[in-house]
Amino acid sequence: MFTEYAWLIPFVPLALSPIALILGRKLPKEGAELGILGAGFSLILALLVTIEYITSPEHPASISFTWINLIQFKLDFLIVVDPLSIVMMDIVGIIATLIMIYSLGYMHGEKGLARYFAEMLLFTGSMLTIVLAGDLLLLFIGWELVGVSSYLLIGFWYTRPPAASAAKKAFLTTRMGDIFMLAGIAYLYRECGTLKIATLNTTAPAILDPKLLALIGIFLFIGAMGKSAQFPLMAWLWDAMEGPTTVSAILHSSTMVKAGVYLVLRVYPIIASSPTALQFVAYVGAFTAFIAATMALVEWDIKRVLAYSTISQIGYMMSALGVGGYAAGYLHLMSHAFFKALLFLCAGSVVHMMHEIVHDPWLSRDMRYMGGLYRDMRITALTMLIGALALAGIFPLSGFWSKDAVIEAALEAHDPIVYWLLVITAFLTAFYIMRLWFNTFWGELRAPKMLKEHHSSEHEEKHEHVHIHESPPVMTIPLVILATISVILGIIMPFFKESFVEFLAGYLEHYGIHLNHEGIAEITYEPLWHGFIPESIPVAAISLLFAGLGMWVAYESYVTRRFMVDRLSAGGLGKLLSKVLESRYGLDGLYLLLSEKLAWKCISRGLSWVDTKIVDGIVNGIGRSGLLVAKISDLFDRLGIDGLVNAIGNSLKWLGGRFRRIEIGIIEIYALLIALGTLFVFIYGMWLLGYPIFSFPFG
Amino acid sequence: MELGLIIGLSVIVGLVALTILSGILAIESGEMMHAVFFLGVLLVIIGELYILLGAEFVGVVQILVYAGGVTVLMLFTLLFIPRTKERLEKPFMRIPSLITVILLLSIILMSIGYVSPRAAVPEIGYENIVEILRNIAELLVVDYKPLIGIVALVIFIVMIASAYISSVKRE
Amino acid sequence: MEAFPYELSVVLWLPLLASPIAYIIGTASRKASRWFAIVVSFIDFVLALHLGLVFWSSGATGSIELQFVDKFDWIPSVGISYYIGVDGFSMIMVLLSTILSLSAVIASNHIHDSEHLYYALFLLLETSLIGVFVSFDLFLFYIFWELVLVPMYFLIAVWGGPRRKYAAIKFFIYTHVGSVIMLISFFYVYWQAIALLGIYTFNLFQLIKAANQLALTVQIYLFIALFIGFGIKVPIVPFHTWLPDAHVEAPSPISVILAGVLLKMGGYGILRIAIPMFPAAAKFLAWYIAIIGVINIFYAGFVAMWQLDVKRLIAYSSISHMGIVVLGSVTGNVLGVAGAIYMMFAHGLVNGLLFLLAGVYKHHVHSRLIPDIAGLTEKMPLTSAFFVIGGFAGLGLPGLAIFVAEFLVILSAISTWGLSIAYVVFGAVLNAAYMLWAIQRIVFGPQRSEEEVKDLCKPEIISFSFLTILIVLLGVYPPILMNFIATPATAIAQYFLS
Amino acid sequence: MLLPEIPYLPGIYTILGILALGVLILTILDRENYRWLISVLGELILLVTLAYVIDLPAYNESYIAFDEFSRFMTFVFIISSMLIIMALHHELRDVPRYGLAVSLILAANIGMIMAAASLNLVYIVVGWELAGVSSYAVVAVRRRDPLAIEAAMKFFIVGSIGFGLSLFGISFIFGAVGTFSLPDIAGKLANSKYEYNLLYTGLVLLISGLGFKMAIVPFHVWIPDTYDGAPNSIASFLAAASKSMAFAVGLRIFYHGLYPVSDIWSPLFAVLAIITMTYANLAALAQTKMKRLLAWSSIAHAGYIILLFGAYGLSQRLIAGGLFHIFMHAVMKILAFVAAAYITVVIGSDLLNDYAGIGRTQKIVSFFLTVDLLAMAGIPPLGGFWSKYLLFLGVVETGYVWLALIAVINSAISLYYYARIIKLMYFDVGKGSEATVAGPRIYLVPVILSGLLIMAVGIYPDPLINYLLKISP
Amino acid sequence: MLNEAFILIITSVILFILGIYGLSTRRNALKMLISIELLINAAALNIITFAYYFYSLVSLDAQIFVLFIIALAAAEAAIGLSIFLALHRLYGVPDLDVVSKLRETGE
Repeated sequence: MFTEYAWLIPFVPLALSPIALILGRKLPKEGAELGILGAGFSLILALLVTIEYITSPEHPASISFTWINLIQFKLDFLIVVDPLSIVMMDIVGIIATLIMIYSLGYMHGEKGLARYFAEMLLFTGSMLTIVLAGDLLLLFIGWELVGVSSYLLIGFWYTRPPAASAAKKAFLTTRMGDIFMLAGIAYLYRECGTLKIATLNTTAPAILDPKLLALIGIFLFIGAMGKSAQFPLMAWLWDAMEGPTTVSAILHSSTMVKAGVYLVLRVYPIIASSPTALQFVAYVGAFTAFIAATMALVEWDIKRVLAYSTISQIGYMMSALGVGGYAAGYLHLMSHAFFKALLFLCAGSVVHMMHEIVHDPWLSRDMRYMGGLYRDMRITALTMLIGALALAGIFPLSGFWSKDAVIEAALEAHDPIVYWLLVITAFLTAFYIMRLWFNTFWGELRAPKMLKEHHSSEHEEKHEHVHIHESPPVMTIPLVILATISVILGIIMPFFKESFVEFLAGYLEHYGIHLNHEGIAEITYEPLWHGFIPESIPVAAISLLFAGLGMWVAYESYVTRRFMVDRLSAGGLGKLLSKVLESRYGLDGLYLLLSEKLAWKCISRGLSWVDTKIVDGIVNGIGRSGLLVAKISDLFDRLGIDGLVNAIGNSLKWLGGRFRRIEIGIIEIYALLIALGTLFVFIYGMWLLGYPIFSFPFG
Repeated sequence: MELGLIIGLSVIVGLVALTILSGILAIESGEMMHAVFFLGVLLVIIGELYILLGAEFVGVVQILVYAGGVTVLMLFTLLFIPRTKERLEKPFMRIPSLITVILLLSIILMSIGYVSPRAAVPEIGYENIVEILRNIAELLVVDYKPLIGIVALVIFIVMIASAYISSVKRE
Repeated sequence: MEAFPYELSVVLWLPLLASPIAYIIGTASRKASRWFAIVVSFIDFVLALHLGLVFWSSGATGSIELQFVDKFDWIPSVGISYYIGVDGFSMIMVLLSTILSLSAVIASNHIHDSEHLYYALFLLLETSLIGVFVSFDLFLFYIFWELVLVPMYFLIAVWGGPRRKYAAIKFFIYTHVGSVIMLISFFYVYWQAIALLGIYTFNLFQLIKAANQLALTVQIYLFIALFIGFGIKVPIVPFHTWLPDAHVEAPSPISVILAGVLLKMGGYGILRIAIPMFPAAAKFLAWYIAIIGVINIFYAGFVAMWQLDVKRLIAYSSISHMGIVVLGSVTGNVLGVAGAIYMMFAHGLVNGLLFLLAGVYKHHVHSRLIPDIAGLTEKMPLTSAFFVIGGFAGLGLPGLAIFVAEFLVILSAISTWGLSIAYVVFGAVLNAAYMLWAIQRIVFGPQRSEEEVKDLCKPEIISFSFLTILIVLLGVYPPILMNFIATPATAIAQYFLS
Repeated sequence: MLLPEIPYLPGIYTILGILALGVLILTILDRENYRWLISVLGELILLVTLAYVIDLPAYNESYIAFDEFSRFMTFVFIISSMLIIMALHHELRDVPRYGLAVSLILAANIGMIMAAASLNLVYIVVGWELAGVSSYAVVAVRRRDPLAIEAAMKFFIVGSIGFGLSLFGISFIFGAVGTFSLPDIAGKLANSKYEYNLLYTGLVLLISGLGFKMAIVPFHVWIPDTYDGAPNSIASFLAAASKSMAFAVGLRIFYHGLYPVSDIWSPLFAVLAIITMTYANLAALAQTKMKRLLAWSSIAHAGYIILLFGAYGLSQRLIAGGLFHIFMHAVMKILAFVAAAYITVVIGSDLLNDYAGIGRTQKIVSFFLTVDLLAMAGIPPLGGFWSKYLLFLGVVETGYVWLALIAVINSAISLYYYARIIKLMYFDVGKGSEATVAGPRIYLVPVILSGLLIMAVGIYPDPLINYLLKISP
Repeated sequence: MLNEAFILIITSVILFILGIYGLSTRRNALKMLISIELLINAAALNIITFAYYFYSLVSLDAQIFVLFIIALAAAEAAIGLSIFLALHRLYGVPDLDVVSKLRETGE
């Protein structure tokens, strides 16, 4: 009986958001109450709906509402409650609620909290809209709203130029994907005449020809790429770290960037029915996973490291879906959501701490200033360690199982490229995350020394006695909760995976896609290249091996300084490589080139030059050469009609001059003129009538 | 052809020649008096022509009103104003006017082409002169009576007006 | 609920009758004329709203018959009649005109020299605008169409900015030339109707009947003439250059009317007259016109990106949105036509809001150049908030009015022409780009502390919130408008099927 | 000699008789201190005549034809004269013999009515020339004003040339057909018993002669100077009444007499119309004095009106539109000239640039002048628009679409010089801004009356149009 | 072949042309008056000629017409002379080309 009210799950936060914006300032906690209320309500209702659904899956699970009604055409909103949506909405609900609470402490004392919570609510509601949307229109709406709320939240500290430009970049980049998705949607509508996802999933593969399917699938997937920061639409995510850490935690790690994955899960039958699209998904995912991981190797900004890892983990999910690992992708989404949120929140508390030392938003995120925080921030450190191990995929944490499943799927699909890319990425992941952890919590606090290096003297005694302390409980409790969740998830996952797979299988059966017990969809997937894959060795062993390797290298190089990776980048090839990595393969430069230089400096400026000089210029030019609009260009000081008249006067000067010179007021001239006129009439008439008989008078 | 026709033709030709001559003189003569005099001559000759062409009454009126009235009016006007003959010698823009006028003449002549009398020329004898006069009188008192009245009245007004306009007291 | 007799005529003529009164009492006291104008336009708005409610409640939304028809012969000897009425399309246009006139007249509290004349002209303008949308006798239509120019010309030329004279005369000449072209084709059809139907009539429907019988080539020529005539108002590139100047120079309330209603006259004409009269030609030329629309979208979008003057930027964004209208009106299916109509209404509200905001900047900061008005968010939070909302509405954010139209038009354009026009979606990115960039430069960024700037005053807050609420409402719950639009849109789309 | 006969004469004579009586009375009692009496009496006489005209039975004697057409034209003449006399009363206050002017105008009316109410060339020409002679005199009636006298001289000489030309033409036409009665001429021409060459010559000369009164380019030369020099109200008399008379005469001659040979004259008129309107509009654009501008605009309007002859064909609307436009043109010109007189009194100058700002100081007169200018430019819905519209519609109906197109373009051009005046009056600051003292009230009477007429006709022209359609053959 | 009618018509044409010529070359207002008289007389002569030679006086309207023309010409001459006098009194010269205050001003 809750399912009928499933539409309230997104609606309540959305409705609360403007209220929070308007009334928030009045409330004691500046709108935090509303935020927690909204998120909590959604969470509770979502849980209730989930329970109801699991207990009685036959329950009618879709609510529809006619949004646009033109007699022959109707566009409906559709809210569906199905395995996909319930899992996702629970995840979103939990994390949203936790982060709302966390924000109480983290954002304490910030200006414009009401705005913050309103935007958070907006985000929560629109994310839940995406999750529950049963038709592409509603999904697209939620999609855009998520984009804009991410824009607003990234730009929360709007007075910081980098934040502002980051926000714009994020919105534009994601929009670049969205429009492809829009085109795909429109094309689906053109072909199938509806936007109901369930219908499309069944009909589209049946009636469309494969080329078109591939096109549409790729279009939809590009939309997903935009939201989930896949190559090449990825550059916005690391800039997005300008926003508050809470925002990074919820939007840019755990939920919003998953929207892309969620979309692929939703329209999987369409994408899966075209091998080309599947290949596209798989390779883009794997490649993204790899290069994002490489970028993380040399990054010193703690949040950005996490951002790269987010990108690369999403790459994992995408490639899993590409090679058919439907359940694996979803599992990884789930586990990653929690431990990445955890990691971000930990980073948040670290940054919160560091800010009191270095008093600089930039430096407070720089790992080169950290170190040795373990002593005084145990909770943070330990929870973050759990998160790190989970990310690295260490037994028995959640990350281990899900990542295994992903690589398993790649193995099943016999695609060596994906396989090896993912495996190597596993190694890199382990390395950079441990690098992060060691640099943060191990050794001595490097901040004073570093500050001394590039600050003047009076700064230094200001930093004499820095008192490092743990964050307030309101911030640590969510950490603990999340940590426990990822641990428990890790422990129960092997047992609960089976049922989960069946759960999804039941859902996919409607669309004629069969999931085997491993959760791998039986689809036609041809790898581009058949190479060597160690079939015999179990995936778990390989991934564990590589992960352990990565952790060992990190340990050797950052704890016992026996083997310094950094020294590699001292010179020669390593230096070049690190340069490349630090410049993120020049992606930012590319974006700058495309947006700033090409679109703005060239096209826009060129066209506006054309507009003022040529389009307008032609008109005025014609004018100057005697049309009615003549002389417009120099009418700045005179009212038009004057200028116009003069213009006509000038443009017909020779004529008008003659006209008026005739009228010199002397009667003789008038008489002569009259004679001439009569003459003219005679001759014209004769010419006209073919007249006269030019007979000589005395003929 | 027979004699009468030749005589009539020669008479006509003579009169016409005189007409044109006096017309040219009236236009061209530098002395104003002469011009008016030649105008009078021209009007009289035209009156003669009218009489020849069977319009005796008109001819008489022409000679009386025109050659009598108008010419005299002009002469009196001339007496009012001091002589100014110096600038009369050099006409205003002779050459262009000449060209235009000759063009106009030729074009009119062209467009007229050659005409010859259509009907038989009526014999003008005593009795049909009387006839014509009676008809004219009848027309005037029957059909054109309002016209006469109106014309008389309006001309009367106009005369008063012209008197008023021309008679500015010297001050 | 019942409409009392001649209510539509009252709505139409009330402002005209009020305008001399406003002038006269304005000579006595300036404030009085302002309040009088506000009251009159409010009454007009209420009446129009009442009509709309009657229209809705009486279920007239379902029929293509004209409602509230006032019809009697005016000059039967040449077939001119006073024939006004509304269907859903006209109804919402009348509502739009009254709404925007009300907000504009409320927000013109910065006009101080010879107010009485200003308000008299303003009311005259309101009547002529409404008249364009309700008259179904082409001659009446033309009279109102021309009548719009006169007060608009003076409003720009007298109360405008530094280059007002240039702008005014440019506006006048462009639109005048356009309407002359339009008139010529009207008359051609009129004479054809004399020949074909044997009656002297300017009745739109009769003329449509006559025009449909014309040969295809003739239809095409006439359609092009009409399209140019209306397109100059729309405006279509390259006949658009009057618009930025006019907008920039006009006082803000007048730019609101310009952008909100005047531009709609073009689209209205295309949908109401050009297409029904020459459906064959419309079908024949649909693709090229669609291309023109796309060019509008992109060209204006790119040019807008370069502008430094907020008003210019908004003006170009209007051109770009009008491109969407043009595109949607020829897609030949209901979605597109409905989207175009919806866009007209939504764009009217949104750009009205934006222009009012530009006016606020002009009057509080004494500049409209983006660098000068940047970094005032702390000082003018409300202004900035409204600007952000307006900007998002402008870039077609779901939940705000314009999105619905954009979505429908893109949907129908792609479902009509497929991939060959799919690139139109990039227009959305373009809009987002210049809007966001403007927002970033104006609202975001380091704050200025030195000079004192005051935020919105009461009347402004009222009218802005009014518009904002409407924008959100229309974005969230389209049926409000769609009920009106559906039937006429279907009827118009039918012409492409025949 | 005329008085005792009045009762026994049929209608047209009676009208003329009444007028003549009035003329005599006015001429006789002409003293400085009778000004008001004279004006009122003049108005009364015209009023009586008007009343008489309205219920005069149509009447056709051998030389007189008083039909609906002449009724309408008489109506136009008398209305214009009545309006003008109101203005004249004040404008000629410096003329000692004021009654003379009034009686001259009445006399001119006699001539015009006669010309409009006959089907015989003799009557027509004589009436025309009577009107001409009286208008020469009335222009010169302000005898101490050098400009007026110069204007009169030019008017006189050029007008006489015109008279001579048309007489010469008529003589040729007579030579061609041998009769002066228009129906007979039509009959002769219809069964082609005529001398083609003579007819053609006569026709051309006649057109040139009529061109003077109709103000067709290139026979318009006297118009700007005369209007400029003459007192405003008299200029408006020339523009309104005597020009209407010329068109009436033209309609009579060409539509009742010479229509069988329309293939000769209508192309001539067509080209003359084009030349006239284009030339006049272009020349008017560059004018600096109000009266000259009005003169040029009246030439331009003559250009529109002679589309009547230029686009000859079987179209009721053509003739109706022509008559309508003749009427509206008369009214509009009177308004414009009288308003100009008022403003000239107020600001003491006739230069357009001195009109700047008059709109704010002299509200009434500038409002009506604005209405009038818009009407002349043909802005709907004003009287001037409907007449133009009907006229052009008729032109199109007779198949001369290109002609109508040129006319439309011309009136589009004309809009600009009219709008220029409006803009000067309302949106510039200049001499007019200081002219706060009210001018002579009596000028406002004709201004307001004709302004209301224009607006009324504009709002509801249907009865008039129907009437004109009824009376046009 | 040459005949009276033709001669007379040509005569009147020549008179007419003379009138035009005089008008367009002569400064003196009186000369202009004279030329106008020439014009009118040419027309009258023409009418009489036609009436006599072409229509053999069947209708006498022609002669009546000429009578009226004469009367009108006289009136016209009178008014013209009076205007001339007024002009001469105001300007002191009989010549019209110096009297050109009324003209298109400006360029």
